[in-house]
Amino acid sequence: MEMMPGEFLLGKLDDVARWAQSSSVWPLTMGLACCAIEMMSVQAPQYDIARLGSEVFRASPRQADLMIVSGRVAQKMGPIIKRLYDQMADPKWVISMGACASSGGVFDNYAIIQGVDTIVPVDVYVPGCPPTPDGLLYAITLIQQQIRQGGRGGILARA
Amino acid sequence: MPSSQSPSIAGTALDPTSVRPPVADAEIVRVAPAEVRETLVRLKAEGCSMLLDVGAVDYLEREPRFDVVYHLLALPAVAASVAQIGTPRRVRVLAGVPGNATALPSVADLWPNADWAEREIFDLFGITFEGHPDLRRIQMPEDWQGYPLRKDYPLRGPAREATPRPAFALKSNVPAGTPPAGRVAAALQKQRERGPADDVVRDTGTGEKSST
Amino acid sequence: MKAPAAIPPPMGVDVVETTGNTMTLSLGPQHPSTHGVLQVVVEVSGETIERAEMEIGYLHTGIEKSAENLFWTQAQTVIERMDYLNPVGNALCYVLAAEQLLGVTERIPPRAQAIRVLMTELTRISSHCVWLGTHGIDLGAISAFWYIFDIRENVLDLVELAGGARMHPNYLRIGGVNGDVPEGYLAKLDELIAKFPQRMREMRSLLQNNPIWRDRTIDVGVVTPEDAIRWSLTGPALRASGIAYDVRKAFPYCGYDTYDFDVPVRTEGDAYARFLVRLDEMDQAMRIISQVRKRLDTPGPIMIDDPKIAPPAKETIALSMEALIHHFKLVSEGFRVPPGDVYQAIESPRGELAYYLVSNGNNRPYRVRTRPPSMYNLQALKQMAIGNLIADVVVMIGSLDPVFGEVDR
Amino acid sequence: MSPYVPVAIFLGVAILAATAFCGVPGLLGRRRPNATKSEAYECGVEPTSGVGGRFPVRFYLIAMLFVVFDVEAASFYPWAVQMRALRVYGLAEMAAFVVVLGIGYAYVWRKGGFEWR
Repeated sequence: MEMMPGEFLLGKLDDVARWAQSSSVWPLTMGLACCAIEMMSVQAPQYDIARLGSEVFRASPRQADLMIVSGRVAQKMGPIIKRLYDQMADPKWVISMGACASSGGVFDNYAIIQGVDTIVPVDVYVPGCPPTPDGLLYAITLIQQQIRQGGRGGILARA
Repeated sequence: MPSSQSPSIAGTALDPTSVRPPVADAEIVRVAPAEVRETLVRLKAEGCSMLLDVGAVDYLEREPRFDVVYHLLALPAVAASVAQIGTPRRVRVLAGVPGNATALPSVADLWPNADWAEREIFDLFGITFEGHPDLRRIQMPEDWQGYPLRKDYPLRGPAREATPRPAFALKSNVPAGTPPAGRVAAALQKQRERGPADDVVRDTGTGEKSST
Repeated sequence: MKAPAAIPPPMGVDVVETTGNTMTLSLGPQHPSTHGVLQVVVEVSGETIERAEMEIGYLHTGIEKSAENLFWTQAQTVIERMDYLNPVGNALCYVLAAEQLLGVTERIPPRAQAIRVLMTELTRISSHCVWLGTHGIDLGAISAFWYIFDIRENVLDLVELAGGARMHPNYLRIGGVNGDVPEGYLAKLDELIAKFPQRMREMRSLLQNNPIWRDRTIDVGVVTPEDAIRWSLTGPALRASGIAYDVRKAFPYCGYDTYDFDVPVRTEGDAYARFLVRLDEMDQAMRIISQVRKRLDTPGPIMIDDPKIAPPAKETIALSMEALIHHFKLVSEGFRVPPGDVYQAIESPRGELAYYLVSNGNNRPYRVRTRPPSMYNLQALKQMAIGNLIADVVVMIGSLDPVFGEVDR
Repeated sequence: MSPYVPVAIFLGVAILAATAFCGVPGLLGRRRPNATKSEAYECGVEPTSGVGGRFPVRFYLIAMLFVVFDVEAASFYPWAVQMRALRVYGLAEMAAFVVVLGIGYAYVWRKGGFEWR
């Protein structure tokens, strides 16, 4: 989108849609373990996820665009997360927050699924155990960058 | 071994509970599985009103193999101040359960909080409790095979124990002298092409397409 | 036209419920009000709960199995992640148990014990902050969440400054503490001590006399002293029912008998009493912190001087041969703990957290059994929920403050 | 030009905007149905009991009472906006309206319609 002389903004409809979608990515309220407490701190006024337009944590997957897997995924929780991901409306994104969600972290044992990407397609991995709130904020800006620069999303991307 | 590569040096004590450290943490009562229930009833009558915790330990080489440990605390069942409580009596009842007859009477009727504790012992150790209102797995999924906290249960689960750990994790098992491969080789190659002089400062401008 | 049947009685307002059909609802693992991954399957007739069945295990991490395969110092990393609202408390309980097995409890330098008490009380305040924030959100008091997390950020800054990380600082060691508090730390601690009472008054004024808060929490989830003992409730849930059992007073550890603080007790046993007990506990924690602050002025060693346990200082390794050998042995295979078993309890924000530690003389713990206070507090919900509304169950879960890393271990 | 044309225009624009906001995303949005997505969402687990079955009558009772008193509250707005112009006549009219509804309120309160048990 560029500014024309008469203060008109011209741009492709897809870009406008992507700009709108990227500036209000609504996460799903799903806190698993320690990373969920850091996710709460990101929601609190000091780190304030509202600046990125993601402060509305929707409880139902029907109204959420972003699933933040915040914590270790136990064997019993695996199918639940798969079902929640399937029940989210398209287009949807996944942030794998913390070492446990990304790769099993310090728990290399029978009880933890070694990386949530064996269950749901992950868009951004956030390192850290737990990641500092800044790490999560940067991850959300990466998601926004993905949307604006032609990843999933937009209007005409039928596939 | 998840993080430390060196194997564990063998322990010395076959039955650690027989060696008493110089610690006065509780009165120890060791009973045979047959008289566990009446000991607990007697202790409860004597005033040990709260069942703090029910735990289990698997001593693989020792006979009887399992130890089910009941921790009791004598608290007044009425409103009481700190002074009245003072240092309450704490009792630890150890019941040795043989490996082949893993069954104990349940105490869920004496103390309702034993319900989940006993279910967890059944789930992770395979020790059944007769008379338990609803004995089924509590931590693991319903259809899980095996009892994870037993010493002969592999740490990473039977399925994954068969598959060796990925090579890059165990530095020690890559024999010395093997030429680098995959990404490492590519990175080294790129380094050579770039040459030492122009150390590229990663351009972090927003316009650049981020590596997602 | 057939005469209509007897004309039904006028639709009076006091309608008698005829059919007893119930609906099964699942306050499932992903639910805003379950404070984590708990599933409560409720059988509801109308809004009243006939039967509540809880399903846990959605966060089972096998921490106790992992701890059995790590060295004594490494196991603290996984154990700290059990109760992630009180990481330093978990580490402290494990460390004290291991020191008792080693028999070095008396040789821990006093400054290390003071730093341990300071970090535990700071974590207690931050844990109660998260409880109050989420408990408030469950009842619609969202502003409480914004204000209380500001206090929590100040407390976490102090934990991070001393320990290195906000939540899991891995700051304690068997034998003492990892490193001394940096200089300038005591000044920041004084700032918090000075600012805290005013912030707590603000928090109390926000909720304590709020009529909606009182209506929603008074006489909800009442626990009588006998029930508290039967269900083995400990911590604020027990002290709100009148029994003033506090592990710091009953079985003192880390020098808690030398600090003077009192144990808040109430007798009503409902959600409002638990709320007040926890608020008073935050004030008492700050009172302990101000006493610890005075003791931190006197410098002193922060690690036991036994080379078998404490790693030697970095600079001595290059100079003396023994230091190099001790360093190498500690790093490559850790130290051995004499065989035996011990039950060490501490007062965590949720109740009596205890470790039944068994060692068979190896360089790895043989068994680490945790007494999870959240699991036993949560179990009481089965009895409390019967006959109440679903909205009250949300209040009860919040007032029992379960943490599912600890419930599921 | 009858005075009601602006009202008609206003209504037309409102309806147009509403259908646009609901319809266009429906048309342009992406459709990727799958079996799980069409199932009922029950906090992440398989839905247990069908949603059928009969609701206790208390729900309808409370709904009816809410509608009555909510509409009453809503009808204050037009009066409140023109309070100056309507002067005493409007006040009396509104007072009568409130008194009538007050009697109904007292009746329901005494009969225990507001108690949930």
